[in-house]
Amino acid sequence: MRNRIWFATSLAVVLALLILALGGCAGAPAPTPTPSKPVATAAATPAPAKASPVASPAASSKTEPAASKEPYKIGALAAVTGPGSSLGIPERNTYQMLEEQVNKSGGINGHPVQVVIRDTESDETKAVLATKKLIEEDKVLAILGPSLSGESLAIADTVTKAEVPLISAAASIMIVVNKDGSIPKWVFKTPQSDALIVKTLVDHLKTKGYNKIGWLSVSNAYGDSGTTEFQKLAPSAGLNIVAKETFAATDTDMTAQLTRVKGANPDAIVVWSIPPSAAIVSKNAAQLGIKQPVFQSHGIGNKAFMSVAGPAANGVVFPAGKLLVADALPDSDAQKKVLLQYTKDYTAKFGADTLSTFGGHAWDCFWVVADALKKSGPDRAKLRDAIENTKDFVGITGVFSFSAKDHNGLDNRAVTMVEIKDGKWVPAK
Amino acid sequence: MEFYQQVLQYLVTGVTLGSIYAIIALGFITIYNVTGIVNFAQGEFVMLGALIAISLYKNQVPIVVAFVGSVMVTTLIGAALQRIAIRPAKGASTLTLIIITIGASITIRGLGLITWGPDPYSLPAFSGDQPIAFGGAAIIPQSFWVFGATIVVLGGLYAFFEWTLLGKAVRACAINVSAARLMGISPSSMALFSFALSAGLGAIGGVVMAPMTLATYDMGSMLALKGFVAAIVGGFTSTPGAVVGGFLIGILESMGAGLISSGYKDAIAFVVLFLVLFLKPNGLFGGRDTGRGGL
Amino acid sequence: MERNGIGKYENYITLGALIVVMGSLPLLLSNSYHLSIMAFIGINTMLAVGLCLLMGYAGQVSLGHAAFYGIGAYTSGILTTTFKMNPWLAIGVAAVFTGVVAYVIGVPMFRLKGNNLAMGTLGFGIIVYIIFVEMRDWTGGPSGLTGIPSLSIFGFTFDNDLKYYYLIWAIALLFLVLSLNIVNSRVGRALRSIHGSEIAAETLGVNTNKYKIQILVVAAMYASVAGSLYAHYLTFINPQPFSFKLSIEIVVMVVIGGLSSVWGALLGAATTTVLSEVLRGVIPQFLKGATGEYEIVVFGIILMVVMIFLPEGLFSGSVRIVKSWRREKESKQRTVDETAIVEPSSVVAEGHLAVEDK
Amino acid sequence: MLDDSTSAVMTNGSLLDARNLRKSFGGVVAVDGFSFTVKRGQIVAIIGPNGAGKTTAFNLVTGVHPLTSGEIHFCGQRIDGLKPYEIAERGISRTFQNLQIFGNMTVAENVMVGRHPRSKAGILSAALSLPNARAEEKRIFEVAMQNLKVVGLAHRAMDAASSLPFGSQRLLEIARALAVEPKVLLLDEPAAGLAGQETKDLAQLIYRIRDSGTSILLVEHDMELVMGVADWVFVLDYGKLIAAGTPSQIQSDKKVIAAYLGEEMD
Amino acid sequence: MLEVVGVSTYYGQIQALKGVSLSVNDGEIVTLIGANGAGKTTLLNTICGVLAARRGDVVFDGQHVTKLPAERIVRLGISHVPERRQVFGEMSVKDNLILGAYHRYGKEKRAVIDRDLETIFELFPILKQREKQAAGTLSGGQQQMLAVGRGLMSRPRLLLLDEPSLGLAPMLVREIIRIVGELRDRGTTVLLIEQNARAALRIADRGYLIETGRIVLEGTAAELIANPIVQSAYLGKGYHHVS
Repeated sequence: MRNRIWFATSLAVVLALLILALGGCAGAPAPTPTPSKPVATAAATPAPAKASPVASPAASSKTEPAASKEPYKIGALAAVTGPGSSLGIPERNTYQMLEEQVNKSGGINGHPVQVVIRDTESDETKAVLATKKLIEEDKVLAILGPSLSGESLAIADTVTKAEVPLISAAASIMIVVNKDGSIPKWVFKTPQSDALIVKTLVDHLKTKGYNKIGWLSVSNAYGDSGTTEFQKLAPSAGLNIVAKETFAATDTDMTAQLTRVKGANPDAIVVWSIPPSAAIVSKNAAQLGIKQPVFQSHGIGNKAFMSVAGPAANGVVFPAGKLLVADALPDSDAQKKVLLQYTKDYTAKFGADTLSTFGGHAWDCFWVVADALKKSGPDRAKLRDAIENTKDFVGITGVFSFSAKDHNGLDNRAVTMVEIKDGKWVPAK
Repeated sequence: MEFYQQVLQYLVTGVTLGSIYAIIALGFITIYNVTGIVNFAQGEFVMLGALIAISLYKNQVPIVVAFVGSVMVTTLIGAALQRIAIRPAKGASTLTLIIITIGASITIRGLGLITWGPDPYSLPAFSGDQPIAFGGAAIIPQSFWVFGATIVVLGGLYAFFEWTLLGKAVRACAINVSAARLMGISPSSMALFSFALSAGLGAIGGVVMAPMTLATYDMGSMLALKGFVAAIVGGFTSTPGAVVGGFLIGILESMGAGLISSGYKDAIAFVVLFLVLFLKPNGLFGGRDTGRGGL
Repeated sequence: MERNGIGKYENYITLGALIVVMGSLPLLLSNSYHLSIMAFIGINTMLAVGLCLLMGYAGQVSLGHAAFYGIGAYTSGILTTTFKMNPWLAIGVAAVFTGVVAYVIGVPMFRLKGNNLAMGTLGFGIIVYIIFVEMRDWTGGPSGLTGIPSLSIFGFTFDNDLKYYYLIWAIALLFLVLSLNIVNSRVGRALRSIHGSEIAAETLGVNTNKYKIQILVVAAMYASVAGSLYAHYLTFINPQPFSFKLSIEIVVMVVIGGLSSVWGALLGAATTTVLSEVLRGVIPQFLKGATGEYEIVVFGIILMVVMIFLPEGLFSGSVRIVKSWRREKESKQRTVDETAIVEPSSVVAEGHLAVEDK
Repeated sequence: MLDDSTSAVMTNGSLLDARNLRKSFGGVVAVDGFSFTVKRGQIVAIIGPNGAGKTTAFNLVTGVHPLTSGEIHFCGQRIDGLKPYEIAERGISRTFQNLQIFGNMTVAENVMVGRHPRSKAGILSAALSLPNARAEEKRIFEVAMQNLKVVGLAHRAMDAASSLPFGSQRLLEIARALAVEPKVLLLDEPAAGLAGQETKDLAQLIYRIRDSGTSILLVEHDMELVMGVADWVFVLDYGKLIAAGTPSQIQSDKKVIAAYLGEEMD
Repeated sequence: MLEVVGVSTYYGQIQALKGVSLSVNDGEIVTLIGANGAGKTTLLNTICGVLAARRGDVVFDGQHVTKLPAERIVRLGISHVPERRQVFGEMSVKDNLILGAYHRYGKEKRAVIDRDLETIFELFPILKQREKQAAGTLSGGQQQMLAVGRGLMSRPRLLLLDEPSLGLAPMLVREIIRIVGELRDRGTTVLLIEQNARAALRIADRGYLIETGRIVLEGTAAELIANPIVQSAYLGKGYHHVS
């Protein structure tokens, strides 16, 4: 009997140790707690949730010799692994690059910046946990990202309750407009909303005289949001959706869907997806001998699409931010300088064909916050107000002017039509 | 486009897709027959095959050499997996071994992401991109390569299992391990060999499909899922069964997407497969103890 | 009286210890990050305990358990948003509905065995996932369902992590108790007999099919409640968390914890959840700038290593180690050779005899 | 349950009446037109060389395999076509030639499973541990202990069943089958692998079970045991009945000897 | 040639062999008889390495093979024809035979093995006729011949035969037994397990009676066949008055 009790208690102790290990690892810089002194480790865990949003001097590290002042800690969430990794990795890269740049040039108001990046694994649950860790343990002033709309929606409640500004790098309009039409106080986002993008596309299609549209979209939040917006805007522009098909992001062949679309005999085909599936659709369309022009979405805004779609990419037209066609912009364009600079910096650091608009979203997230921090100082509430009051901020995605009614802050100048011609992005005519 | 042409197109697409699934299914049953393990890392072999070939090709290696090299490297990785992760787990239940393969698949996928990043890659089509018209349906040349690879692999496996001593030894081990040992056949060597062969098969599939389906570090999970289902429908022990299962799923998927609903295509395929299973609980070709094993 | 050498008393003691630990834990972990990890462990425990009953006790595999989780979450979500139903009622309705779904699919499903059953359940999971994605009018499609209300009772709103922590663990522990009761009952024996030898169970009067379906319904209802709690906790759901990937993760939790005990499910859920969070903190300290890619690689390696060295899972594995260690100690005290006690006076029937002797 | 059997027994006194049993697997006929009866209070043995179809006959009676043709009557009712658990509920239980011990349970729990058809707590009352379920559980345990006492394993009740020596596992299977309160108990090679004294004890056990009112159908290779305990012996060879009679009749039957020791070669 | 010394084998905790010792000399047929479950098959499986002895020693030609796995022992020249034949049912008759010589390929000339195959076909003409047929479709007797043939293909110096007559019609039993005799005449040493004690003892040189894991009797075939204990071991006491 004694043995049994001994066993039961040891089981409970093991459980408790596990939990404490978690506390210790997460909180203290030491990688592993000392099992023999669990209580001491737990005590090392940072103070409770209600701590002041000002980075507490005791908790911060002393790793930045360059600057004399306390670092500003900013959290960043990116879908580095999982299905969203083609978004998350350029975002992560951009955050790392900007942190370095800013600190080299003396930080913000003399404070170095520390960007704490967490992977969300493209998973909502993990995103929520990572958010809480950023808020509770890293005591960040604001959170940049996450990459995906679902993740952003999943953590919205958490940041709102904790009163931490969030600048999402995901597309869906639902992130910054609640169901009842109100605006979530603490949540902003930098990518163009699908409404904006779709509007530009619809206008383009209308100008070109394409009335019957065959629509293919990927069955995830990205494709769904595009579909919804398109269905909303198309009728008023006199566009008629003659075929509507979906495919899964992991599908390897869309011939069946295209065959159906082809059978409906549209004037033009629109594909709303990201690579690789977006590229497969273009390839399949070419293979099926589809003569109609193929339009894609801003989801193909990186070189990967071109390189994998090969010749099939040629002639594809899509709405996107100006980043991809920065070269061709008139010098009068406000964004041109910024765009070229980012292109130069990013490709210098990460390689020639690595540029993508997703990194651009991250750039915007970072600088909107950094800019606001200059004015507000390290206070979450003041920072939020400063973000909301950002006006005419020239970013990669567009020129941002946030307001209490608009937490995206972009207008249709942020979108342009781009054509792929011989492996290059050029403005579409 | 006439209706029958559409249907023909769906069929062509289905057969191409099915060929891919079939090769993966063959990889599954190769390991399963010998070891009783459902190898969840099978999709990762496909990914490795495709991406290694692409990397070689990008480094100016001729495509044929890249193909062969990739298959060889992947084969070695398969063998290493068996030696490093499966063999040390002595006395473990099959379920435990299956979880080990899940761990392997997570690990390999993560290494793939580190090595190749998240972007998709492509190989040029082996013989051009110009589609061939076939009764109103378009067939791209790469489809023939994929289909041909399936047939060659099936034929190769048949020849191997029927005509070579090693092949016969593998079969003997699959049929009756203890009797095979009495012939001097070492089950451990056969398990090693089955992992290597299976990885090689996956790699072949990966390389031939890469020009069509593109290759990403996470392409494996979906392909493995479909290949797994194809293998079960085919009875999980039968080589021709796996191929038929692959075709069946490919065609169902494509017909379902084309004729009924693209959103529900996988659901349609699964419902039909259920019906098949209820009518033939051992799978289409499952003669022997399909109920055994793994899961 | 449980089969892995830990019996009723141990169960009660462990349970008591667990209740004390879980009850007092917030004193140590008041930070809402830790509390929500614990809350997710609680939710995962509900999933894993259910699947453990099905896989570990009844010996029936399921690769589609995430579907029940999702059905619970979506039923709750839809009832409380579209129909403005009281959330508590919605959780109940969702559980019953999920139970009915489980029954309806269980009847044909358990005609399948082995790999076919694996495929059947896998297919079910995928079909349900597709329904979440495609039935946009109800589920919001891939964009998800927002505005799910938090839970509240008699004016007391579950509006922070601490409150959810207690709620979730109260329910998780309740499920543990119910499961332990089932396991140590006539029904539990029937289930275990199915796993031990289905043929013997049948000839002893156990309607194996009935119990397989019953336990599937129980596991599904556990998962449903877990899903409902998840939905009300996050106030947002989309199909992503209910995919095939989660089904596999639940299986991994159950196996890594140890199939043969309900406690193993708890341990497995805790280990996998905590491990991935701990790696997040630890890895960057060894590899500067390393993020997700390295974490999943290390996670995969740890999973393999655990399974290689503790093939029967953490729980049974540690029980075995403790026992052999204890036995060693005892045998040092006594000089009696243990084998003498069990020295069998008989010979096994030769070779491998099939039930069939044809 | 034992009492109502008396009325149900058919006029010829046979409790279990198998007529013309036939079973083929694929093309192989394992049991070929085999008929036998077990009367109340009888110990009946089926013998025959390896592969003669004895275990198949057991599997047919207990519903493990469906019949190819033939009929099985038990207490005047047809039971062929019923599920094994339904047959068990009616009062036929069995042991297995290759042991089917529930290795994942204790000795007592193994026997308690045998009480399954004689108890009724459902999953809900079990989960909630309702008083009636707890009371029933207690009774189940008591009966199980009694059955263990009958076979002499009560002292090992709390041990893991898999830790029992082989001979004890055979006894455990008998105790487990007895817990069903069968009217007919089918023993499939209960003496296989038992040592001399154990076999003698087994014979005593079989008598005791018979005396308590349970008829016994026995498949056994140990001829000493069979010839000692059986009231009536059926001999199967290649699925066919080649002889039937009292032990002494069987022992002097030329056909039986040939089937066993091999034919004289010259 | 073969020396088994005090071998004890367990299944888990269950002891199946309790210190069995026996020996087989070159050129002999030794038979091991005993009732079902006495431990005959366990002993053969222990000798050939399918099971591991917990205590005791198996020595073959002066070499300790106790700890070697089955696949290694075959290479030393012990071939085991397992109970219930265990032919590879889905493979052809010829393939089964070829696998019997699995470990010889690469070491010996192809022609030698092919010649052995012809020898087997001479010994079992029926197998030649069914060369291409799947082994599982053969009748029981033919499968048994195939199993023996497969065992011989490894060119064993010692052949372990486990109940070759199991489930066979009497005529076939005679045929099998005749062939065992012929094998010995061709120089193969045989350790034979048989339920059909009379037939086995008729061709054997010596025999052992095994009961519940112990050797209880040994002697020449003639001695054993005359011993009433042998009969009672099979058909029960009080039986030996019938002859």
